[in-house]
Amino acid sequence: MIKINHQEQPIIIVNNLVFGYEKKLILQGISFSLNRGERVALLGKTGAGKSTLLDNLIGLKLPQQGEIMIEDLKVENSNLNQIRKKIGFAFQNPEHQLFMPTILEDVMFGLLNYQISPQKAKEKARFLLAEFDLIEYENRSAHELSGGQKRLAALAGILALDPSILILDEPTNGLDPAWRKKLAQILLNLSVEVILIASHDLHWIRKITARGLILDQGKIQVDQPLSELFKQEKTLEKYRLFLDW
Amino acid sequence: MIKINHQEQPIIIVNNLVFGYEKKLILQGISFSLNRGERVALLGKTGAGKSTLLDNLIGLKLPQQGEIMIEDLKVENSNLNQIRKKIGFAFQNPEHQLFMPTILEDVMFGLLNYQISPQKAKEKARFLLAEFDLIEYENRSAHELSGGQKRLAALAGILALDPSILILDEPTNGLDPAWRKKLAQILLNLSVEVILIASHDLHWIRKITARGLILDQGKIQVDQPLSELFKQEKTLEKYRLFLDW
Amino acid sequence: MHIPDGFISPSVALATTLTSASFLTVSLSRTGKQIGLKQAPIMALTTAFIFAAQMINFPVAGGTSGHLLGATLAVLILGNPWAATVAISTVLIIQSLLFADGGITALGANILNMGIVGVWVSWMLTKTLQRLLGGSKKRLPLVAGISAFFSTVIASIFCSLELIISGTVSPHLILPTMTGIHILIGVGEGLITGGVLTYLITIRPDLLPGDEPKLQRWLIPIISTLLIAGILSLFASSFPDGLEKVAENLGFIHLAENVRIALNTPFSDYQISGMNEQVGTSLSGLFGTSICFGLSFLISKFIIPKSA
Amino acid sequence: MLNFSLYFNLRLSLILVISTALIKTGNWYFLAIYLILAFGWTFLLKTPIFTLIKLLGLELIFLGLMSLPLGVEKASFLILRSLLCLLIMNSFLLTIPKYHLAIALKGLPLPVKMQEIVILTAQYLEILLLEIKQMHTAAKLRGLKGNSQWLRYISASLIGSLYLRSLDRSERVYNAMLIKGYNGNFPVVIKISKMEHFILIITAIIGIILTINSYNSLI
Ligand SMILES: Nc1ncnc2c1ncn2[C@@H]1O[C@H](COP(=O)(O)OP(=O)(O)OP(=O)(O)O)[C@@H](O)[C@H]1O
Ligand SMILES: Nc1ncnc2c1ncn2[C@@H]1O[C@H](COP(=O)(O)OP(=O)(O)OP(=O)(O)O)[C@@H](O)[C@H]1O
Ligand SMILES: [Mg+2]
Ligand SMILES: [Mg+2]
Repeated sequence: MIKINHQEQPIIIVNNLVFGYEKKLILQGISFSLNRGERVALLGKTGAGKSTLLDNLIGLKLPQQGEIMIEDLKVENSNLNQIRKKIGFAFQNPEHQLFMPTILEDVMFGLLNYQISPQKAKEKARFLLAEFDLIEYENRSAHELSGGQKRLAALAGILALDPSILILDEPTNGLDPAWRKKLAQILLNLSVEVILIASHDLHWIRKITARGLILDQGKIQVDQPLSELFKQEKTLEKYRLFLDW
Repeated sequence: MIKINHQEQPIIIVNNLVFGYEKKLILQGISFSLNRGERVALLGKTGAGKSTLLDNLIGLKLPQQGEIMIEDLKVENSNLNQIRKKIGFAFQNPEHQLFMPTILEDVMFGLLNYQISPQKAKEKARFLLAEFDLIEYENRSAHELSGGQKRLAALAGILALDPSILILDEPTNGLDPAWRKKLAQILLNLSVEVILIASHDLHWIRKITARGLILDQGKIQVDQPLSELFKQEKTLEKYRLFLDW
Repeated sequence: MHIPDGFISPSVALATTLTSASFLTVSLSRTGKQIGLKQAPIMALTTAFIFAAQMINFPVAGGTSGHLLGATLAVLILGNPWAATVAISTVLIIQSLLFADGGITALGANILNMGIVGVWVSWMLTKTLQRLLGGSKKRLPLVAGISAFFSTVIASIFCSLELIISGTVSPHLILPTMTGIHILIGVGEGLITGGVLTYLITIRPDLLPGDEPKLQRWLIPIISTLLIAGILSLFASSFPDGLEKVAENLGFIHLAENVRIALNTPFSDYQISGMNEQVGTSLSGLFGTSICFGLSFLISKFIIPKSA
Repeated sequence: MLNFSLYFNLRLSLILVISTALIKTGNWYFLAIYLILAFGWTFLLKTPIFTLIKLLGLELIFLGLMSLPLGVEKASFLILRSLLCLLIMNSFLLTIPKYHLAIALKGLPLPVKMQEIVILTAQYLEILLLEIKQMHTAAKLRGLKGNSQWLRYISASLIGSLYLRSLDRSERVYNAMLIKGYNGNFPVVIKISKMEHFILIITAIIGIILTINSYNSLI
């Protein structure tokens, strides 16, 4: 196991993770660890397995081999409640995230589950909805929002829980440039321990994160500071990450 | 009514279109026309009403005022079947588009509806799936695909019908850079009469389209060649279209 | 088949409510044990699905339409009659409360008919038929189709009985009409259930129960007889005389014609002369259904699923 | 305007329906009392009347036909009583705020486990119905004509596909709930006030007295 020292305190450790769907192996031995304070990008082409990997981190899928540790807790059925309490997780498709009758209730849902009083929960939820420009829609159902607004509502519901670890699956999908900018600011000002973001939006992600993992052929093929990575056009092109597209 | 001459043959004419949901007016008098051979971008911030406008064009929503003509046919209930036969329409969320048990059947669905023999339909569907790198998944159900793959499957289903008008709602959402590039090539090589694309992906859309419409406050505020528009940073910023985000 | 409020007497309401409530309590705890931790979401999903599938109407005769009841579907998807009872009961609770389909006071009766009788008849029939036919999973759609048909019809007979005991309807009318209509609805039910299972077997066989051991040869005739005598005679005996008249009265001419062609030939008027009227009726009914059942059994023996 | 909680509305409707449904057949006098109560309730909730009328089902007509041989008076009593129950229940239904079907059910007097299943089902149901609508729209855009053709496509395999889709969708909803700390108890903040409790108890008592009396009274 990886030793812990004070400079590099791993929050997430993934050790030789193997996962496949019935028909096909997708993750074939993934190992990496994320330390306190890190902001990390997860890159890789369409269908590489990014979403699958993220699902494994939070125990929505359980690995066939290998193990995942989140702050000294192994990701397995008995620990899931504790682990999920720490993690804010945004699905790739925000529609999958919104399930309550109105978006206000949706943002409140998590807060109420964590025993926050209804009044405080409501206050906090409305504060977040206001931050995401959604306060005028608070009593709407999610499907009465535009694509971008759904994304924002889903993000509000996650940030409301003050997670210490943030895992986002393509958070800028469907957002306009102004919102991409604002989201960047919000994320950069958050005080969380680790942020892991899967994204195809290379120009955006390089402004948010400092370290990049490239997932390909079921393995982490590259693990580098983004500033270096973005200088190596060859490497990027090898993994079909064209900067000008 | 707008006169038709041979240089500028309008395929889509929107005349003073007004549309609102129960609670709120969204489109407040939209007028524009798209001519044969044009490739047009529909821009505007999150929640501006782009998707709503596109839905109106194809009669999924019917305007409260004003009218829309598609190649001399007015968009109204009695004409919808005829109009829809001409138009390929991609939803913002590809999951809404895929409904058959497997993606092969999904791509074939439209072909079979238009009286193409099952064998030919299958051939064509498989050809398109191959083009979109999905042939190995042809017998999968849509929810067993990755986010990007769903988008590609949805696009395949639309292009299979050889539409003469193409309307796409944020088609690059969820695609990796390599696919964004390939999709651009595919779209540029298509022989369709009009393409209208709503998108927040400014750098991509400027490579595909030549004319830009900016929707804001329920009106088309700007209608300009994109090459000019992208030089006017002031205008862009006014509508929150930041080029570097 | 959903009985509305005000159509059953207080005593019937009370009796059925008590029966259903206690049965449901047992089912809940059984389900909890057998399905385990995640039971609520899985149950809720299947239930919601059955509900959604019910929204799709299929035309029956004379302008009426039927929809899926889903008892057999629930039994097979959940693989467990207790869970299926919970699922169908949930559907009925929601229907009565949120769609005003089926009464509040009749909830007990409706649960009894569809959630208990419908489900358990389905369960027993699928289990037995499946074994009779050799136990292969490939036979499931056919077995399911047949069970779905009978469970629908039998449930409708219970429904009629409750209305009769309540003194709400005239027995001469209700039994033949209800049963007649539900024979048609049952056919739709059977076709859809069978079809859905055919699909699931090809796409996601893992979601369905596995093969059953085949029965010993000598058991086949015994069980078949028991089946016919036990469950199907109930269905058979519910044909009193005068189906024709009823059909005319109520304007279900098509229905009458259909039924007449199918069942009326050997014993006209369902009477065997010289015998006590009731026994005669049910005997002839029994005979008719035995033939039907035998036929369907034979057919199912010879129709080999394409994929087999 | 009177502003009752959802649970109160549900429970009061239940009390009214049950006591109406159980009054003695043929006791027109008591039926009249409930007629007034039912209309009062409808009025208080401001139910849209026309929608209400449309909702009176085919099943009722069917049963009406069958009870007619029992005599016009008895049959019309049965039908009227049933209509009153429908009126009360629909008054509640039509005034549930949009998208709150599931939440409304939290007010049901059911065992916790059953309640959880019922609520989740109602919640999934809304999502599923939306999915069906979306499937239909998508099909229309690719050449499906009219509703009759849709019926053809609602073939068994499409229902099967709907099942897989719902399985997937509900798994995602469930995941989304888990991620927000769901632990088997749906958090909802609607509460019944003391005043409402009081009214409920009073109505229940009146209901019981009226219903029992309908069997004793000579009117
Ligand atoms: N439920 C499933 N069953 C079987 N295969 C699946 C399933 N979900 C995803 N896959 C397959 O697993 C692979 C990885 O999918 P995943 O969603 O993790 O990719 P991704 O990297 O997130 O892609 P994208 O960038 O398009 O979102 C894909 O090839 C996909 O087809
Ligand atoms: N079904 C609905 N009922 C009520 N309001 C709606 C509905 N759908 C969308 N809206 C509202 O209409 C406005 C326009 O929505 P629309 O989806 O057209 O925006 P858009 O320009 O496509 O945004 P995006 O870029 O986020 O996709 C939004 O403010 C949204 O909240
Ligand atoms: Mg993904
Ligand atoms: Mg949109």
